[in-house]
Amino acid sequence: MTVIIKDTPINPYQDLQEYEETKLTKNNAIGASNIFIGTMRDFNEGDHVKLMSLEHYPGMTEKQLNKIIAAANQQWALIDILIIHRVGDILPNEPIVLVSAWSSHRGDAFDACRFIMENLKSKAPFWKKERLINEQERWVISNTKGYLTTKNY
Amino acid sequence: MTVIIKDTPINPYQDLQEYEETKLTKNNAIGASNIFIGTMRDFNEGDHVKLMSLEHYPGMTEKQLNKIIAAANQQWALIDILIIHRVGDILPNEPIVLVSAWSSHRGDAFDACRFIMENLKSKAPFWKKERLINEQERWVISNTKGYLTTKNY
Amino acid sequence: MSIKIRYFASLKDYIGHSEDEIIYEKALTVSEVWQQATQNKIKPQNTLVAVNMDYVSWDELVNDSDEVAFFPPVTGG
Amino acid sequence: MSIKIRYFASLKDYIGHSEDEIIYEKALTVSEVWQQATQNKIKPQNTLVAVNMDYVSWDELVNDSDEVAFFPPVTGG
Repeated sequence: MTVIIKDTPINPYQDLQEYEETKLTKNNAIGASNIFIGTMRDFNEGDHVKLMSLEHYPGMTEKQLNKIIAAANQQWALIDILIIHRVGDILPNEPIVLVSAWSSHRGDAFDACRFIMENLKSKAPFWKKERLINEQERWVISNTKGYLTTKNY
Repeated sequence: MTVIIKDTPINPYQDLQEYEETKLTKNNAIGASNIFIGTMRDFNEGDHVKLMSLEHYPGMTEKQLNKIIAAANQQWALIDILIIHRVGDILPNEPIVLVSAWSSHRGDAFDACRFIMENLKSKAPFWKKERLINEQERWVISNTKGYLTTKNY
Repeated sequence: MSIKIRYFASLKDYIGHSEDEIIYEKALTVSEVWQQATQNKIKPQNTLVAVNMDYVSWDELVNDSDEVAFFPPVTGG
Repeated sequence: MSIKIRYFASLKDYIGHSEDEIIYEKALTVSEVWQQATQNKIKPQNTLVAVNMDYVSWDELVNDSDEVAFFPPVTGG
């Protein structure tokens, strides 16, 4: 179970491959992994965004993310969890966050990954400030809901 | 929207990186991607499994997977979908399936990826035969349910 | 009317071969195709059927040069 | 009793600086800490508060050398 906050670019696929090769244990029991990657879009609320600055509360961020991981571990049978979150200045197309959940079964991997993302979005102390193409700066007011579907699978 | 059935190893992270670099369009609109990787475990129903053979129905497999993708596109706002499924002989730890859904929003990416996996598991004509360490061979009878959680996020 | 029949996975083992062809005068349902092709073998529980690579029910009528496939529940992914 | 106060994001802009410290004799609630530290500034709607990096309610009592942080709704991920 690993939490990484960093101000350098996330390379999702390299970071995942490296994590699996060096840190992940119990490989033969893994039957499912679910990975979420959140990427900076170049638009928000109808405006073109050229840069985003991500502020965080060092210490509390890690504490809250570890609490979220502990809560996920209580609800699902998980082999490992990796959370990487970028801070500082970010450009469009760059990854902001990566969450991966490894499990023996797909239900647990899917559910845990989503639980972690929804809780990260509502509880982890990060704040986004956008710089628009006219150089205007503004704080993002709130995250959108990651609505849960009522549709049948 | 791409469906690949192949009898050579899936390298999830290289395959994803290559797909994003060469085939994925509308990059700046992507805000979320959700990826599922299903991997061969070395145990099933309490037995140690040393090899798995995946049979499929060429033609019908692609047709059904494309129908599932079309159904997902009707329900969610998706930018792209990639499905890769392995056939032939597979060893423990090797990926069997990869599904990736790219969208502007996380709700759509998560929901679509899961929808595709559940439908693939119940409708795409693939069949697994396991070879145990005592050389006994057996067909896998049915897939487990990828239960949907009733827990709150 | 010529109908091609295919069997997959455990059903192929059960039947003993992977393909059949039947020539028939009148229109047949999928159930009747099974009976003709397998010479009334007992149909294993949960057997699925596809005509031209789409799932159908057992009372579906089969047309000339259709491909009918019988197989057990799928277990991919 | 010495209490360290921190402000983040838009709340830091609103207050004009990122940290305060208050020394006080009696036990204070988080609400009273806000009033003392900001000299009764109006609290923006939806302001969140954490004591020692855990979320708390506004009537929580603050202890000596606690760190109290005020910030707007989080927008990470």
